[in-house]
Amino acid sequence: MSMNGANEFRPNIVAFCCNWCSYAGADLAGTNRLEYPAEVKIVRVPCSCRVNPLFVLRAFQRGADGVIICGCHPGDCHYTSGNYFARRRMTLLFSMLDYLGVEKARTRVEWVSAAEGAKFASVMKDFVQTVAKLGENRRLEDIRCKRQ
Amino acid sequence: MLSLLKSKLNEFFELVAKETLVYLPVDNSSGQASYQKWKEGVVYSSALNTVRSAKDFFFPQMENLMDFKMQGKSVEVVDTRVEKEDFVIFGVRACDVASFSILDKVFLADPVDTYYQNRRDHAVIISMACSKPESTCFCPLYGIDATKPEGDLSAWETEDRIFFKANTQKGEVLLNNASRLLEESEGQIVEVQRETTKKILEELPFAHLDLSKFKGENLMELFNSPKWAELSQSCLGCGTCTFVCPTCQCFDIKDFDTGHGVKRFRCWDSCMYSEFTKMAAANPRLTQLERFRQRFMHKLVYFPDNNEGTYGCVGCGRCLIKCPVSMNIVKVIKQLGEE
Amino acid sequence: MQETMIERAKALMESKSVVRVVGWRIGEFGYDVTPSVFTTVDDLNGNFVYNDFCGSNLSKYLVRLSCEEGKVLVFLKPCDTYSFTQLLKEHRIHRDNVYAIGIPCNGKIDIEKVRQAGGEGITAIRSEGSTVIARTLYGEKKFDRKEVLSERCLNCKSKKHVTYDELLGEEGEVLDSHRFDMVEKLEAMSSNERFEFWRNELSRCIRCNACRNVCPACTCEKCIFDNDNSGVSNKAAADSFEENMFHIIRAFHVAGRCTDCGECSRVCPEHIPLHLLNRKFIKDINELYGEYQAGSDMETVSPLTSYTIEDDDPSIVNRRGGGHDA
Amino acid sequence: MQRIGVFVCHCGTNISATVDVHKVAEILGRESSVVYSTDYQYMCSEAGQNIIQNAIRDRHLTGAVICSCSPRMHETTFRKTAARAGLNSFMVEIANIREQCSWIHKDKEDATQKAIAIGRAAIAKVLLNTPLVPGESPVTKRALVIGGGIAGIQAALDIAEAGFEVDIVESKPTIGGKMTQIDKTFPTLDCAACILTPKMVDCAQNEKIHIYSYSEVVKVKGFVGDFEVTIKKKARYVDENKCTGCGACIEKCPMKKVPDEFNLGLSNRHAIYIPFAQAIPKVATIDAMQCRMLTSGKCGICSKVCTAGAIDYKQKDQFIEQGYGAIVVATGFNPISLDKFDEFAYSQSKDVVSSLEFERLTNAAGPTNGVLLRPSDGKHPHTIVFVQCVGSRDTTCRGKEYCSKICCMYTAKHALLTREKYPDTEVYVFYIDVRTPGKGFDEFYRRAVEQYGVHYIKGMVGKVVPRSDGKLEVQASDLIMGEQLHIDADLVVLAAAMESDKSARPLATMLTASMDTNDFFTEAHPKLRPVESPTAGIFLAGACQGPKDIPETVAQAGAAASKVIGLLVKNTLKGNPCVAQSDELMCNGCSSCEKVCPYGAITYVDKEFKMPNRTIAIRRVAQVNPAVCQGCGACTVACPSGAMDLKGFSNKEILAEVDAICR
Repeated sequence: MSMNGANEFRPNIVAFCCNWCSYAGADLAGTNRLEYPAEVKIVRVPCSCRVNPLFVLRAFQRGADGVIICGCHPGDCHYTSGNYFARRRMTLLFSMLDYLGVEKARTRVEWVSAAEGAKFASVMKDFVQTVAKLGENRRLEDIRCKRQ
Repeated sequence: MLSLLKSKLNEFFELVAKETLVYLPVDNSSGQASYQKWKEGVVYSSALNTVRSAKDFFFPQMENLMDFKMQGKSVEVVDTRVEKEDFVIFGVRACDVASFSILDKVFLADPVDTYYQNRRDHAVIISMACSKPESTCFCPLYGIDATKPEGDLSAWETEDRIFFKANTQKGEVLLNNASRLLEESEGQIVEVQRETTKKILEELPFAHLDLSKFKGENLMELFNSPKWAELSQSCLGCGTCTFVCPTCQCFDIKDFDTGHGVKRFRCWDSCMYSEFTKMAAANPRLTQLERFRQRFMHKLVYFPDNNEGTYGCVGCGRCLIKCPVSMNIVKVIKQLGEE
Repeated sequence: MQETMIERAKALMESKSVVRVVGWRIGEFGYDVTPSVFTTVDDLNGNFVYNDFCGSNLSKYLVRLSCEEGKVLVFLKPCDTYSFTQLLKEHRIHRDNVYAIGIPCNGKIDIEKVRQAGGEGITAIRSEGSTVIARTLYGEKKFDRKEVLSERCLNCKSKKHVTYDELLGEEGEVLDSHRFDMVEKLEAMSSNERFEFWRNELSRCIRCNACRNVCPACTCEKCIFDNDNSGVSNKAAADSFEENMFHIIRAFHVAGRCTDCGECSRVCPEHIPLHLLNRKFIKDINELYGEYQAGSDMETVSPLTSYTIEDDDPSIVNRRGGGHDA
Repeated sequence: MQRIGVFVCHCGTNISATVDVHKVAEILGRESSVVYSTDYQYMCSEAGQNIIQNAIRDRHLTGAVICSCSPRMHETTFRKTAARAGLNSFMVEIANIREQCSWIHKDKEDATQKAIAIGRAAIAKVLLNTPLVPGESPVTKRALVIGGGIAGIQAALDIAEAGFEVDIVESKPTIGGKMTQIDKTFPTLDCAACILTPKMVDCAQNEKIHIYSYSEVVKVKGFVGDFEVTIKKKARYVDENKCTGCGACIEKCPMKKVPDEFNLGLSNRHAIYIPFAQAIPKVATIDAMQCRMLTSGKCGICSKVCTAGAIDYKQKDQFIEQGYGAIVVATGFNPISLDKFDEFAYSQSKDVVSSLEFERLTNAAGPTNGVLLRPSDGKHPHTIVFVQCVGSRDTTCRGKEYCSKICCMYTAKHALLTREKYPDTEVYVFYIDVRTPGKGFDEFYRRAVEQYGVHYIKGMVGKVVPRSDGKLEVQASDLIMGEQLHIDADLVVLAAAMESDKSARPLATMLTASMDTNDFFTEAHPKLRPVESPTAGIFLAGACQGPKDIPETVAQAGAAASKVIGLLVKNTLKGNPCVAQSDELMCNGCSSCEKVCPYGAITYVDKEFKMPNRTIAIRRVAQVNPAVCQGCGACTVACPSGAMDLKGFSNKEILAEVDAICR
């Protein structure tokens, strides 16, 4: 979609990726030259359990239109159990955002292993498309941070 | 006296709103009143008072002071002030009107707070006399006459009419502009109503508390009273009393980095908060006792001592109603005043 | 009950079993009681009160008081015992320094409801059976007690005391409450409606922090919202985002720890139904990770500090029922 | 005031082809706090590293941002570079503008803008970084090898050779693994047993090696240098120390009809058994499910005949806890189950066998003493059809998508040996491709075709129909000739795909070692660190990491061993300084962090604090053991007050990164 016309909405996506699986998966997507939209920008964290709900909210505040958290597959956490905690935390957070009327499709958790470069690329493509359809984040925005 | 049929109140707002913005107390979904902008369909609340006081109009909870635009390594300061348009506040009770002059003493004293002044200059205040005070009201204690509120225009509400009396030129102009809706009528009914209300006001439980103890000469004695410890122990350290108070005027100035510039803003602060008076070196008030004492010493001793005896309280009773633990200025006056 | 409580407190104080009593102090009008510490028998005799307005949950005061020299006596209503237990579980209260007496509760009256039902100028108030009688500046007024009971008491979850040293009155039972009905109603709305609902509610927030400061789960030495070093400190909501963020994080930080005591909603000066945020987390936890009542015992691990391998993925949120927008 | 340097790498054209590197350097150079910004062709080269070092010294940099390849690639390189110039290594941040930017985007403007955003995030982070110094922890000088096949044996021997203690944990009653079942090895055709059994004996005799046979790893705690492992020694009801392996008990055991696993069920064994003659340890094991004494309490013959008094029906599972500095995983492989491939009639006919079963049928120590006979009637087969890629390169979800690598060669071996021994037998091999890269491999395959007349047919077998006359009707297609074939075979051999052993998945969870979707262990880097798991201290050997043949397995085992030795010779290890840290002034002592810590790194102490009202209070606060903490950060989110933070990935650092990339 990066090739498309200037008038098409291009969402801003923040992807929190755990260092051991998903960040490596993203690297593999790069090594294999698997294209995905440039709207996705990655923040490296040691583990998905390092992602504080505050970070997710902050991303929305500062202008993200979608936030995705990627971690090792359940059972494969480098730290044994981190993604299990992340799974509960994010489930509850996302449910709460939904409860507040924020579109659920703006948040997502995906398990991507270090070997799944192709999955990383396809997940990102799909997420960007989904968020693009929703349009700009209006419900969890901070107007002060909008680009004038 | 000039009066308006209540059935024409909506027309009145419509007329005034043609020229300027009009704000009035409106019942919100929580069943309480708050000031809202008039628009078609908005109904004037019958509540005695709003949860938040009218001070918000002049001293809002949060306001932008200036912007810093960052371009690489250069910084440009942008003055974000705009000349405020005229606006009308309808239905301000005597206590809140009295609070404006207390705020003026702070914000209009040298150096003048131009942000505050800008809004103050452009406001037309239509006050509303009380006829059914609450048991928590104690404005008579401070010599405020709730039956004869000040403001640019004073208003009295009777069964079917609203009576007006202009106190300033701004008030006159407004009445002139609305003249086609107004009619001259006998003001006797207003006086009767005032007398009835005055009797109720006289008998309010806290109308005649003893304030004689609260003066500068007793400062040290009051400050060192052991009663603060007892009184403050239930205090949660929340800011409810300060935020619903029409006279609390403390604020903090902060910077917010938006990612493409910095917004310098000020927002209400509360002396009840643990970070209040935090300075680079340390915080001089570390315990809730000290913070609690500060609030009441300020309102009852420091402020009057610096302002010709004017207390920093107007007796609106909001803190009596809203304090989560029902600890309030009346209990403080009673406890400390009796010594 | 008030007399029995005063007698027990006096006896314990006189026998030097406790050196202070935390209870409720009589106010000016009957409804404006203040949580307070009593250190003398005289003070107890004259000022200790237990009535329909003693809604304050005293357990949070124990975080501070149980650190002080000498044992403290506390009176706990059934729902307060859950908060007490949760605080014990989190090592926030020195159990050895507390003597807890469970007291019965048949629901507390919401004075704001009385006011909204026309109770203007109240100077005294009491209940007689199912009627609440108020003396006002404008004459006597009567109210149906059920109509002016606070929301949390109408949906009382338990009359059982989970932790105590001594119990006054009869022990009650855990109740089947309808406390999640409103959450369900919201869930059934479309996301647009929910957004409107919460914007309308949360936009009234004045960030007085009463909800946080009264909350027995919010006992942080320093809250992240007060801590300039946290990167998220914030004194006033400068934008709708900050209103949302404060309340989301407040609820999230007590998720799995909130006992649903309802203090947050009781103290909100703007009558924001904050308990509906906490209850959403409780309901989700119950549905996704099994029934869990914070503070019901000392052993069960909190759902947010545990997991099972079979837990659902966060995408469950997308699949679950509830309103969508077309 | 911070002074940041930005270094943008072209990576040849890897980055510069899609990212305008000059523009990135120029724009990032304008960021506040950035005092130096440049770009260079190869930052990781010596000249590139010199640019960084000079800038650090000359411009008095307090932090450096390298816009280059993934930090997984060169973070360590650049950290060392900075350290050499006197800048703390942790004041370096990598902006990954290659793997996560230039390589995945085609539009130059987009890629450049994104590279700038990534660079800004790195600058924002480095501004908040603090110098960190790694702590040190001691190394337990003992290695654990999980799996006693040829990979585990080789690794153990090499580690022991270097003078370190090694324990082998093998789930079967004997070590040796799959290689013990194989007859000859390709392409040299040496006898598998002849080359393996001496190594097994070496293991048994080596003083440094301790074999836990019939045992499993059940719990792993700790981290590199200091693993604590619990090993379950399953009850074999025979005292290993007393048993002489004489076999008297086996002879007398009345339960004779137990399918023999070693021969893949092609023959029977007794309830008490030694898997094969050269087993190590040569100790009998009682099959508890089959033993009459253990199932019904009526028998006890073996106990009576055992002169050594080794039989112990009351033996219990034993749990042994042992500390290790390093762990080698060598759990090996298994052929996949053929249940899903019913078209080959595997379950319907005894004469359809897997390749491993075929090995047993041709092995001198096998059920037929090495004479190739049909399992159904014991007759000599005259026509044999080999089917390649059964479950390999399979996209139907019944098998595996990958190539099992060794099947082409062992099938060629089977075909060749059959033709050599039984020239009257017709041998057909159906294949998709014949893959023979390897020393002497293709020559071997050609010999099978050209010298031995094996019929290689490109095409797949569609169906095998067992006929009433005992023949197997093979329906296949010849893709080159473009015709349908019908072959009446006596024996059909299926080259079943190899898959990771079932024990590998739970083991990976225990070890926190990552796996790919096929349950093969992932290596730390596919090219540069092929024998290491991404989890420090865990090394990989053999087929647990992917299909491979014996020489590759042995090579990898040796490499893993040398990595283990390299680790064990150190007395201490430098730890990861990015560990959690608790701010005691803010800690509530609530225990939330402790409950989510997977390592037990958090403890609580009662500490005296001066309170605001000038009194002293004792508060319970969390403390992190930095040697135990691995830096996952679970505690930081569990902590409501934010007292717990993670060095190197602090709340403020991550928030700053988020802010910067959202700009």
